[in-house]
Amino acid sequence: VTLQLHNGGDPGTLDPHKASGDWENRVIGDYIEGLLTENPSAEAIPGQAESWDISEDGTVYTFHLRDGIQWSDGTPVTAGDFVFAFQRLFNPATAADYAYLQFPIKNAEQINSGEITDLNELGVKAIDDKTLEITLNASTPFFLEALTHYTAYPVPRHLVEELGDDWTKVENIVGNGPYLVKEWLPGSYVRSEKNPDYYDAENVQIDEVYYHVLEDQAAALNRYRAGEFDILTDFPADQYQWLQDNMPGQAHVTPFLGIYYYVMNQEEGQVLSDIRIREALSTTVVRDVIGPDILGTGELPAYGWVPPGTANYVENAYHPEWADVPYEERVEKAIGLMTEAGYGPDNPLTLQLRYNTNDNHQRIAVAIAAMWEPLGVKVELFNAETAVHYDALRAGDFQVGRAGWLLDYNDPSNTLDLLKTGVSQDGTMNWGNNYGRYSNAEYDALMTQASTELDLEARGELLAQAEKIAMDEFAAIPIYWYVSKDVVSPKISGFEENPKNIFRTRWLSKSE
Amino acid sequence: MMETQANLLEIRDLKKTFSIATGLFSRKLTLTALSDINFNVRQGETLGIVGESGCGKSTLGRCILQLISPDEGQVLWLGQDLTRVPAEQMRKRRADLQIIFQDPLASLNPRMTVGEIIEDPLKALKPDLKKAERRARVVRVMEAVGLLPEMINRYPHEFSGGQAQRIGIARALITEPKLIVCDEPVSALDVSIQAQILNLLAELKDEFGLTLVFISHNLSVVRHVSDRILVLYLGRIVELASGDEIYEDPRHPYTRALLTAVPIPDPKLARQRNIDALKGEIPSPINPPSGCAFRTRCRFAKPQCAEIRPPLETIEGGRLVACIRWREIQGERVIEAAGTA
Amino acid sequence: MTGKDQVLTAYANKLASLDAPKGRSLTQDALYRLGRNKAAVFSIVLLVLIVVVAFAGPYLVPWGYSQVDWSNIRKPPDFDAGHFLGTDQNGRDMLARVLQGTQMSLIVAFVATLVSVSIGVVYGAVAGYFGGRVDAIMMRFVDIMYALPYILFVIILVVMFGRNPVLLFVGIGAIEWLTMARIVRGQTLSIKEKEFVEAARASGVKPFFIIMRHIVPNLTGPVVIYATLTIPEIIIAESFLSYLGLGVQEPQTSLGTLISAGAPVAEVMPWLLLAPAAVLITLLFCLTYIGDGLRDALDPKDR
Amino acid sequence: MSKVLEVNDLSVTFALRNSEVRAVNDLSFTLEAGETLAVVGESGSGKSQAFLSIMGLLARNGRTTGTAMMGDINLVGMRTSQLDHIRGKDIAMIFQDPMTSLNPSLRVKTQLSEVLVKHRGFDKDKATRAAVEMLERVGIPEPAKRANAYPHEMSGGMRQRVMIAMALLCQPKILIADEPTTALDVTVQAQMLDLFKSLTDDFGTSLVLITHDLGVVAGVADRMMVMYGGRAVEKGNVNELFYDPRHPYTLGLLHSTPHIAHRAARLDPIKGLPPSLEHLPKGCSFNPRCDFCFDRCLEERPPLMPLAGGREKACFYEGPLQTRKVA
Amino acid sequence: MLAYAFRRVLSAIPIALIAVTACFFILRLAPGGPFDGERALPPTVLANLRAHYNLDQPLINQYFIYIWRLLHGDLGPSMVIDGFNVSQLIAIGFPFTLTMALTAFVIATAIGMLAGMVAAVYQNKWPDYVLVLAVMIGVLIPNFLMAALLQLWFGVYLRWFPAGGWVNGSWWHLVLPVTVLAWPHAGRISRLMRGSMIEVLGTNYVRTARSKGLGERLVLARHAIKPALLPVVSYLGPGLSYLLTGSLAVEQIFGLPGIGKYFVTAALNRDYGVVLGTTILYMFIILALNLIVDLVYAWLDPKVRYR
Ligand SMILES: Nc1ncnc2c1ncn2[C@@H]1O[C@H](COP(=O)(O)OP(=O)(O)OP(=O)(O)O)[C@@H](O)[C@H]1O
Ligand SMILES: Nc1ncnc2c1ncn2[C@@H]1O[C@H](COP(=O)(O)OP(=O)(O)OP(=O)(O)O)[C@@H](O)[C@H]1O
Ligand SMILES: [Mg+2]
Ligand SMILES: [Mg+2]
Repeated sequence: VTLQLHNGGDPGTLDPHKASGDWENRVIGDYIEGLLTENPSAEAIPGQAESWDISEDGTVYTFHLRDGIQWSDGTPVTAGDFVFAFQRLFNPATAADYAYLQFPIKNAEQINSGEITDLNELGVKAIDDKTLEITLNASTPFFLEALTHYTAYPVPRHLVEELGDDWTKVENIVGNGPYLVKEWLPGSYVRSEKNPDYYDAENVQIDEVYYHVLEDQAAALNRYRAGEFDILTDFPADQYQWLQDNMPGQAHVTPFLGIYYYVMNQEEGQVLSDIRIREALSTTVVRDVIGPDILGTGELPAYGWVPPGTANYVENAYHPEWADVPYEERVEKAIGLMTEAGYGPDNPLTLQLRYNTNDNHQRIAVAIAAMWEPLGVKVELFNAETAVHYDALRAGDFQVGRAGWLLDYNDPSNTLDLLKTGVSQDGTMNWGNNYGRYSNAEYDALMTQASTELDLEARGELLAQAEKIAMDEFAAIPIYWYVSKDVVSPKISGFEENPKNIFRTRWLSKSE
Repeated sequence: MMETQANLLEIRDLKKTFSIATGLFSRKLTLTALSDINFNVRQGETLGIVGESGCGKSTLGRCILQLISPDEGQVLWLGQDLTRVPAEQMRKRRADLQIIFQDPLASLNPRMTVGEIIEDPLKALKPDLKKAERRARVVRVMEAVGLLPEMINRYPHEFSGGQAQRIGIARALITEPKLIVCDEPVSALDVSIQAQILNLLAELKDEFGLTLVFISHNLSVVRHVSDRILVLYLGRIVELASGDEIYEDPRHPYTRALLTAVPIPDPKLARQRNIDALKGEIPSPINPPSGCAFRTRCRFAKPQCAEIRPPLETIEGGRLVACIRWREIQGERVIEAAGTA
Repeated sequence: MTGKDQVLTAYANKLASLDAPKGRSLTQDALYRLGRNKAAVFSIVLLVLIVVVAFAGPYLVPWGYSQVDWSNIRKPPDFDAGHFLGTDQNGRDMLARVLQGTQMSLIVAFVATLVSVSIGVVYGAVAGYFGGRVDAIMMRFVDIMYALPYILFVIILVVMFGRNPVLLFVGIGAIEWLTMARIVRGQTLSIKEKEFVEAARASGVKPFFIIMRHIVPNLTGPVVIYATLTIPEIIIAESFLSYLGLGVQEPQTSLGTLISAGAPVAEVMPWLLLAPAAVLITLLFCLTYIGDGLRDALDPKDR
Repeated sequence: MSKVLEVNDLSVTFALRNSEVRAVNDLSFTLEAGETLAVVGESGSGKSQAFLSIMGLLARNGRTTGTAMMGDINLVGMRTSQLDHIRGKDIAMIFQDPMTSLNPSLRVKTQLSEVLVKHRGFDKDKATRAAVEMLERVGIPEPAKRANAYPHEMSGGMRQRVMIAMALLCQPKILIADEPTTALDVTVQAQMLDLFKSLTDDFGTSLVLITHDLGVVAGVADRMMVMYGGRAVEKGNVNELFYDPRHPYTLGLLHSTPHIAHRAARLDPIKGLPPSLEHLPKGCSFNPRCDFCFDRCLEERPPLMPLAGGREKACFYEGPLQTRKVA
Repeated sequence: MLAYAFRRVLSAIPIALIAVTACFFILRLAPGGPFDGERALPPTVLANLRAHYNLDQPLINQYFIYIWRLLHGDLGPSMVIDGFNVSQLIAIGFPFTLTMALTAFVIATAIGMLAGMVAAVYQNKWPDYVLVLAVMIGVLIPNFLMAALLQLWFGVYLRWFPAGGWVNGSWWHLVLPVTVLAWPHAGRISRLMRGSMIEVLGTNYVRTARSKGLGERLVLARHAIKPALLPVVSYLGPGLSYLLTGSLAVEQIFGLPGIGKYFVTAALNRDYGVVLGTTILYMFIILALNLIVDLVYAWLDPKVRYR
């Protein structure tokens, strides 16, 4: 049975340490399995590790590997492979994009930045072939979850040592997951076949998977309709209604851990460093209209900073009072604020709104510009291609800019970190992903405190306090929570909607 | 008749070869179109050039005008070597030096009206003239060559061969040049217009001292207009003498052959006459025969003609001839022999 | 023989009164002949109509092109609400947007075509006419320009000069002249060997005027035709440049942009594609037939 | 002798911007097998266009009326596909302007041999050999090499001979030669005329010789037609026309011919300008330039009137023309 | 001619170097780099990446490193598609794009010439108008739209052809993409052909050919085509290169493994290695094409001579 999976763009690499996105994840996650792996609803379950023990203080994890696990060339998978893999991940020479996801591991950050050059100081040790011990800097509640990420995958040490980076070439590649990569035609597809030596092979239904490359969503939907694809991992929002009408039940729109927002440049001297203006702008964005009407897929309006459903967080998410105030009143108040700030009909505020070119971004920008019009704000829309756009955001060369964030792991700190004050480096501030340069000492203190808090609930409270501080100061304009959009053919069973939008092929089956 | 005037034009050791390719990448053949050409043209005279088709007359005309650059040799205009004159200066010179092309239609820009074509040299060379003045001149010169002014806005393809030829003549005349190289200027004209044009040229010559290099196959016309006549054969000068001398007393066998072949506009005489058309192998400029190029068809050829190339000798009366047997050939009046007068 | 004299003078007078010396240029002639080509005349009328509607229409339609109708988002044509061509995903009136887009595309197409044709013709004719080394250097430059991804130029233009409508024309003109230059250069190589060019040289015409008066007019066929082929490319290029951030900025739009936005929803919201596509195709067909007519009209052998 | 071509009331009009030009007007003549008809006349009088129209080769703005019967088929208005069985095979034409009439991008041999391939079914090699042979017969040196040349590599005279060779290849029944020897020197010209003569004598080809060279006419033509302003003004056999012209224009022509034997100071052209075809004078179109013009000529156009001996002329003047002795 | 061709071939290398140099620096002038994605990388990671690709060195050193490698036949790595280096990407994508483009090129050129010829013969009569209509559709409809429409119509509704994808050796999968590519090309060719053909049909030498009774078809095929091809041939060089790069939309919509998209997307992603690699490749193709075109030109018009 062959699964035709629409994967999006070209995977950049098959090397788990160099991968940087969903497109790679789908392929790599099928051919390599980490200590833990995902179940159909993307929760962490035992993978190569059969079981594990966690020390009292939550800093030492001891994993016990399964019996009989092996690389597809027959070499057994050992704890040594994992140690080697982690060392390789942090080794600066590897230049792994996402190494930082595993920075909770002891000395990881130092090794990665070159502070420590001895890789053996990393907090990952093989006790014996079957036992692996990982030491963390501090207790990290989401660490097990983080281990399902491809950065934590093992690599075949024997092969990497022999071939270096070439080990992922299709002719060399070996894996320990349910599938093996057989063919890669850049621009067209990657093809994998079932791995007969996989420990759970008997329950794997699909014999062959094509991960098709097709960035054009409309074209992908066409091919789906032509019966060429079984699963689409994205579809044009405009077609949602049509899909519901014509192919009921096949389109799956699920909340997804991510936030779509506008950053406002709050650097000294910028207009938007004035909180009144920020408030006026943020409160007059009618979020309810964006998802259902402008986009058409019904994304939920966002008022806070942590996506609903994020693990390790408080029950009731942040919800500001003004969100329930009728729009007209909000506008009235906003106008008042603008007047206070010195802007009015005779002195209109002109703002440049930057977004990277994309139909949806454009529509939202247009809509929001129209929403701000009553405030006497003149919006000049400025689109640019992705590289230029982010270059400008990073350089602080903007007033209002579009941004978005998908959570790397299911924990509130992943988004809240975005608003931490930048760190000074060699005299220049490095603001990282905090494009708006929001800075609040109290917020930073709360974040630091939370990072050492062992009690998950208390930690959640701390983080929620931080969120409230930032949102009350209008650190940014959250707009909506992302959703994942899949289309799944009725022939496919085993697909489960989940907030990470990860569905491994091994759980799927297809009726011809 | 021939006043000793200054030399307007001197040609020195001119040589021109073409390479012709038989395929895109194949070896080239060299064709010698002209070699060892030396002659002068005096102010106010008309030099006729005759010769077999393909012997290099048009090429010579083009070389004089610097439309193609000769391989060797000089073209001296009032002592100045035109082959070395910078392009812009040469361009200005062209007010004095004009040419009438052999192929009338091909030399007319299909997208210009006749008026524009004729006016073109004026625009280029007499930029001071006002537009109306230019137009007036165009009309005048059109009338002079027998073109109706009402045709001024027509395009070349709407003309007959003879009309096209007159457009070419008008274009050459309009800048009032000092020298015109006429390459078959009247071949496509009916005799009446031809007479009109020839008269016009004669008038210009008399009044303004216009100098002509007159290339033609029509020996009657050449005779009529020329002071001196140059006979070319296969890219070389074989004879150069005054018109009367050539016609009355040709010294080169080729010249003789030419003259005997002149058609006579009289049906009875024409039919009585027995033209001894040239026989024998026609030589090619790609592989010219050794020695005298004409020997293959020459009635007078002797074995040694194949060995030495006869030099261009100056003989009595200052005329030039390139034949080792010129002495034996004198005295026969070819045209009389043809039964004229 | 009094009668004869009379006739003679009359005839002479008649000739004189013909007023022939008045110039009749290729252009005048061409216009006259263009007027007799039915397809071309029809196209001209239609084109004028489109132009007039595009520029005057916005004053007559109920909605502005950037005005959002919050209660009518992505709605098919609805006469009651005044959205005769429906609305887009932002609730903006398509009719107003199509009109505005047509306006924009017309301007862009006109100016950029002019730029690219002028550069291309002059460049190509100069390279072809002078030949030899000049040709080699000029044409290799064109080759290099072809090979370099022009997106880069565009990006740098945006960065260096910011957002400037003039840049759009420069940007488009700068890419679209290359092929024109090649075609013109090729034709020139062949035309310059013709005898009438030799004749022009013999007449003492300056090289520049030989190119402009003798060579360029004989290029009109391919040039006019290629120019009409360039226009659709320019209109599409414009939408791509807008994508890169140069060119037309939202909420303003252009036909190319409207079409690229409409293409993916052709099935679910056909009104977003149909209107701009219909206008564009009509426009371009008009230009094609006008181009054909012009080509024929500029060919003196054709009547 | 039998008629091979009979032309009746042939007219050719060209559409101009907002007028019409009548280049040929009610032209009628016949052509017998094996005879040579010389057509002379003023430049621009419609000689070329008359025959182009018979061949169906007018420019796009031209229109033909009248008939041209070749046997019992009318060439005028015939479908191109049918004409193509006749053109090139039975009736061939040598064009006036050899440079523009030869295809600049094809080798001479290709242009020559294709006629044979088409009409005689020769294979390519054989046709090429025949073409080279024909080039030799028209006096092109090294014909085998020259056959490979492109037209622009040849001199004016050579191109003209290529045109001649092309027309002769199929030994047509009718050969229309439009100024075939203008670019040829006299020796080659004589050779060409011999060639024509052998064709008419040996194969019964009828030759139409359009030329301005009265010497050539005198040498080869049997009959002669003089044209002026789009019409035939005089027809007859060569001797009669040369020694006893009846139309003032014919006379004028004979007078303006330069003569090789003596060099006159000035030639004696017909006075005045040739007429405009768009504005032909009323009455006889030659009247403004005619010395013998009288009132009737101004009002009425003289038709072609038969004279004794099968001659025809279009002139009302019956008195003696002050003739000049030719030669 | 041989010498001329030889000189042109030799000059290709320095010209390609100039192009690469220009491209190299222009590329670096553009803001943003290969690692500027949606999210900022931590400084350490970024530093590692930059070191990995030598981007931390002074620009001029990077340039010399690149040229040095280039001279050794190494086009360097791709910074975005890590799984392949540039040479491999080209080796996989180029043959495909070339096959597709050449197929489209040959078909479209033939059809275009034929259509242009027919239109010229029936100038301003109904076959002319119909052909103009048919052929101009391809030019007027932007290729992304054409691709989408054909995909929808023939792939989804009628299911005559696959809606996309590539199976090695299956020409069935190429029908739609090739159509999308070929149509506009055929359109342009036919327009140019029609124009020049009309001009040629009015010349005296065509009249001569007709006088020989060759039959209209032979007149066209032998006498008119060659001179009429001149402007068409000038367009063929650029035309083929449009097909090669213009395959972007086609490759993206049909999901084909070609290289066309790299010409555009690599520049957008600032994938320096790929941009430079494709530029070199493209440069050589263009130089070769234009040399061929120039030689063909000399064959079509023997008067044209190059120095
Ligand atoms: N395409 C055309 N459009 C308009 N007028 C034309 C066209 N072709 C020829 N003419 C006119 O028709 C007349 C007859 O031309 P034709 O070529 O038959 O003259 P001809 O007798 O052959 O003259 P020549 O001896 O100079 O060749 C001329 O006055 C010419 O101007
Ligand atoms: N561009 C060229 N390429 C090759 N050969 C040429 C070229 N031009 C002329 N020739 C050759 O040079 C020789 C002389 O040619 P030219 O045109 O000067 O002859 P001509 O004397 O004018 O002859 P005609 O009286 O026939 O016009 C001929 O053999 C011709 O084939
Ligand atoms: Mg000549
Ligand atoms: Mg004629």
